[in-house]
Amino acid sequence: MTGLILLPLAWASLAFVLGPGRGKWLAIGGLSAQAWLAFDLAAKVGAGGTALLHPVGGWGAPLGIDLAADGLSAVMLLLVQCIALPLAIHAGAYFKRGDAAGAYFWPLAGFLIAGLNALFLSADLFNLYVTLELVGLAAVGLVAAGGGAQQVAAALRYLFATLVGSGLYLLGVALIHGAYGTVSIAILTPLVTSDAPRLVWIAGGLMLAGLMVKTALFPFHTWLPSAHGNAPAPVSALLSALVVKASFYLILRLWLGPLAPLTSAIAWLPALLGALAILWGSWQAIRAERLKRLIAYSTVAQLGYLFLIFPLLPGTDALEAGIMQAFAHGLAKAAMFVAAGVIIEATGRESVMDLSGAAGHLPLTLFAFGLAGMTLMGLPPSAGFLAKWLLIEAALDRGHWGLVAVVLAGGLLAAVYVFRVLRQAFLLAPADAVVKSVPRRLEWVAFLLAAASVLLGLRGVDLVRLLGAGA
Amino acid sequence: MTANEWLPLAVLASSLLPGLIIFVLPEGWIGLRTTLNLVGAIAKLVLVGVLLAGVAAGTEYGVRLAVLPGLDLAFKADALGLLFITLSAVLWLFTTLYAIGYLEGAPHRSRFFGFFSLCVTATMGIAMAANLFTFFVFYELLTLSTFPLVVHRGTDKAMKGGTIYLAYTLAGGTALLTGIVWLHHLLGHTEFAHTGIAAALGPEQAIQLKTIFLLLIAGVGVKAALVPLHGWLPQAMVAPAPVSALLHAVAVVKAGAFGIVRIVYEIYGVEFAQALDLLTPLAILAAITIVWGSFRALFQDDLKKRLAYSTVSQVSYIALGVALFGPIGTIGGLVHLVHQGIMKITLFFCAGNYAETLGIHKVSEMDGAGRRMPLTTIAFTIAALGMIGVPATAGAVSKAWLSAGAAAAGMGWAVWVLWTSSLLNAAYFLPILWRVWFRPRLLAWPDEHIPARPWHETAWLLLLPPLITATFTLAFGLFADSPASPLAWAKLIAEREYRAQRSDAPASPPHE
Amino acid sequence: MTSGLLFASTGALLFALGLAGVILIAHLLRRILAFNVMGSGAFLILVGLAQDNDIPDPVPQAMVLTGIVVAVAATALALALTRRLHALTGEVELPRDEA
Amino acid sequence: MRRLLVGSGAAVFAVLLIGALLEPLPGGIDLRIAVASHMAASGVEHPVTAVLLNFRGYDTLLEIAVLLLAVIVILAGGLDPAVDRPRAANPILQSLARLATPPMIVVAVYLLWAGAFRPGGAFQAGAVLAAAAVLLHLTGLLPSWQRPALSLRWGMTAGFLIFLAVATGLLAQGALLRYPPAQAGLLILLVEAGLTVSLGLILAGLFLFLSRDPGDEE
Repeated sequence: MTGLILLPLAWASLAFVLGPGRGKWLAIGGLSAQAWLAFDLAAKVGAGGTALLHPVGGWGAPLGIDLAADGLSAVMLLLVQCIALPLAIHAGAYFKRGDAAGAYFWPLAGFLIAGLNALFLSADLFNLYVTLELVGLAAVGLVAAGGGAQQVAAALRYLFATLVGSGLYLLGVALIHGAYGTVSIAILTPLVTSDAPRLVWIAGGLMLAGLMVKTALFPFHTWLPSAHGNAPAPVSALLSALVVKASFYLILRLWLGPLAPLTSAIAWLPALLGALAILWGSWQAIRAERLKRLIAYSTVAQLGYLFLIFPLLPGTDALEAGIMQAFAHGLAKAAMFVAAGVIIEATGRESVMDLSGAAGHLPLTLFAFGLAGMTLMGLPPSAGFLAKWLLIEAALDRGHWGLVAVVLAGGLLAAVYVFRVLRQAFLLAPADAVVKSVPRRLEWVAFLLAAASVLLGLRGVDLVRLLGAGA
Repeated sequence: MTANEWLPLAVLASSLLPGLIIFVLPEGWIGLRTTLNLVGAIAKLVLVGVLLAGVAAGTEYGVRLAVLPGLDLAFKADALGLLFITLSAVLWLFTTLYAIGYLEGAPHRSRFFGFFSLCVTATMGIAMAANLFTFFVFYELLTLSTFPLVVHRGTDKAMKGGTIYLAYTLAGGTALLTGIVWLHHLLGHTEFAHTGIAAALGPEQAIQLKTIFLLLIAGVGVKAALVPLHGWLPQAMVAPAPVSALLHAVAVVKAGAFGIVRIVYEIYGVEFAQALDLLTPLAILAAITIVWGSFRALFQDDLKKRLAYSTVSQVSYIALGVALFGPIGTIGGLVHLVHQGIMKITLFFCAGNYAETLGIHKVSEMDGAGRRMPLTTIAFTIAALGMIGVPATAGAVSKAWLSAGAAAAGMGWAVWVLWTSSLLNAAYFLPILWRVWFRPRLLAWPDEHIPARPWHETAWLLLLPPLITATFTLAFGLFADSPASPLAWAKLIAEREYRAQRSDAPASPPHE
Repeated sequence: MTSGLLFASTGALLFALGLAGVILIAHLLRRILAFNVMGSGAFLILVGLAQDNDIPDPVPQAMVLTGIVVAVAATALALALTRRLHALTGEVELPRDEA
Repeated sequence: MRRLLVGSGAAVFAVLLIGALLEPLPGGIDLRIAVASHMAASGVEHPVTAVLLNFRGYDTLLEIAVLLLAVIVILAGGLDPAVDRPRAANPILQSLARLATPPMIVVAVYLLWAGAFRPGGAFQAGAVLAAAAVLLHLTGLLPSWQRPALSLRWGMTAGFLIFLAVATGLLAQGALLRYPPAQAGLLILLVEAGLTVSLGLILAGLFLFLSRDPGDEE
């Protein structure tokens, strides 16, 4: 399991040494090996049925730092490698030699992925803070890379949001350490009880709030549309598909782990914000002028679903619904941003209104967009549909009809903005439209990711089984 | 995997695989695309033939695949499913032939035939679904794969029709999903079974079950174009003629009607549905739709719009038959599933021919078309007479059984509904026949594409499909008592359905 | 009140001050400073709370050192981006986000 | 209005937090004993260094990655196109800077060495090195860095790569960064030496890559 952290660190730094624009094959090779490692880890966790533990330095918590991999970690690691590898192949074709935005893409992406993998494996609250910063700063760098004023402004906005988020989280960790003298999740979990001192409640609130800022939960989402909507397509894909999921994962970890005795009182708050996120994000996506901004707002909305599960935890299907949604959205949103990148590259236009005729010129890309849209709308047989199904069942289990209504309304709203794009693309092209040819590889990556998000819907049972391992 | 397991999958694959390959074919590879289309369609027919023989002999075909713990994608090919499968597979072949002729030289044909094949795959999935979950999966796939076909022309008008279509079907899908998850939540499964499964819940859940029934029927009712959920159908007639054929006869409205059959018979069970007082409201709704659709059809000058309202009316015959408690009504409803498809596809093929050959889109432009295009007009006439229910056509058989069923179920008013509808049918079809055969042509044709030659009134690929389906219309009427007729098959289904009811064998849930 | 608690309380004040600053201040340089004030507050709490008598606990101290380095990296990054924005637009405040 | 809201929110938060801080806390886990008892096996004598490079060395590994990342982000963000103009050379300052540089290097080496048993270590040593570079630059003796040459990229990355290699190599001991007690001191010194150079370059880079006059266009 350490390979998943060491490998990307190694190829990221070597890619930097190699120099601007270089390191593509190093990255693709490294990511292929990581993908294999992630599947291997998933197989081990799934077969053993228990969490794997790796005490770094051989000390063990509380003195040392533990790495731990259970079903949840294994699923998230799979998600990262399964999305990063195709995106790397895509980015290899997307960034041209001498492209300022791509000059340092490989080292930055490498550190980002290393940070993500480290985050999903860490079982130490302070170490998690360092991984959060690694992920956050790498993500900011990717947004800023080689960009104009728009992009730099977006990066700065993102930077402050992520710094405030990790600052709140760090203060929480400091308070927890002050109260219990340890930051090991495993040791803390039995120590924290519902009669914990007020300090611990504040700490929990700070950590969750900080992570919600980083996950761009409504109303902390304001940084996301500009960051995800202005970055180059492969970067937007990485950020929307993976980075926001990292902080969500950590919320889930804390919620199910050490903070479990404290959270029952506030379980409706994230769900309420999630519901607002779905409505507001969808509404903004329906109104958005630029294609990428539409997709970015769709991310705001889709992240909302993740937070609907909290009042249903711990209960049947709730965790499964959240993770299925995270996985499905990751694949679909990566596909969608890649597809948008192809369209913008080919037509040279960014606005939704200028898409007319795209279906004729780029049928594969549009098909990919449609498939990804299926997942976002939660239409069968996509994985997004399974997530919706699980969520509705979990909500019915608790008799929460309000959540059911939100989920269903969200699906219809998603249909409005997805078909807003598809409809425009199916219109006849204006006579003066000029379309550049784009490498087929770019189109295929979008298609593969989108197809994966749909086909996963047929194998949801494997994901659920793996998720149950070692929990 | 045994042959009994992979046969249903092969039926799906016979249109799915050609469809996926067609998507990536370059536009110009016409020969390969046509070959793929036809090989797929014929392979499917062969497979369906094997299934028909097997099911008639009592073999059970089925396969399931776990999607989530406790949730299976399950297929079965039973007598009821095969009725729909056979109809769709046969009509698919003719529609493909017709579409090849119709779209000759048009742009984006790879995309068109790709989605066309997906659409049929979805229909097959709906027909073979062994539980409501699977049904829903393919039901939504059908929505998605028909949208690009409806908007195929890419005009603003097409887009408007497509958007309305989507709004209705997606909203309907949402209602359907709600009902299915709710039912699944209550029962733990949604498998179709001969006597239904809802009865397992007992009377204290009656309110919930009624609400679920409402949701489910609203969901499938959108595609079946039950009033007041029918608004999309007349708008969707902007689609190219083969797509209209697909919407009205092969796939979409049929999927909705078929869903009603499955839900009433195999989820609720016809006796339990009767006990819950669900059948009479359904019958009333169907009756309203029948009359309203026919009534609206009277006032349409646009030929395809008139046909669309006619569909609204005719498809509800199926719903009416289902809602008539008793085997005779069932037989009438089921057989109409086939008969309506055969007749309506003929009418749409012919409407397409008039439009493609002469540029005729409106009823008022049809004067004298019979002499210019006699073969097309003969086919149109047969199908129109069938719709009215003139003896010796398939339509007469349907109406006879439905009336008898209504009488047997003690719903005399339904017989009146059928008579009223027949009168209205006559009122909106006979003027057309009068115009085409007996009014002289005074003006030039609106837009003549294909010049007249003896025995070549239009392209052969456009002419053959309606002629064949018109022949079916006659044959199913004349030889209704033959063992190979749809009527015989409908009797087989009804017999199995009601025999299972009588033996009171409890349906066994699948996960045990 | 022990010295540790004094540190921690000061840290709490600094953190609140810094947080308000990061949210309210438009000038980017000052906002970066506010972020550093906020970080310092967290570090003070981390060390102060652990210091309940005279023997220092090396673990939180090491954590603070790590945290400081991370904060240095983040500050450098923020400064670089601010400079870049200034070079591109001549502004030291963020432009309004598009609607 | 917004100011008032945020300001009062922050004040309320501070009051709440301080109130909670003043409440008595349950005795937590005391790691001082554990640290003390494992000092012998850590390879260094100063507890903070032991935690930084051994007990929680993994944190430090990632922290160095963050620093390296910061430099890369700055490079990726794009350097100002403006030309680097030599600063007005002040001979007195220049000679002072020249004079100061060798002792600063000595101090850095001392700090590195001292880190094993008293406050000090790679970061501090690197910071002194970087300060020397900044001093030279400000007096006009060292131009700002236009773009990182291969040697500079190696230099900035070497420390991290050594650390990473040591961490990976120690997987043979059964766990990441599991120093065998006998070689721990030597390995940590190796890591720290590499880090000192690289951190010096990185920190200097944070300044020197950015330190250019943005030209006359404003």
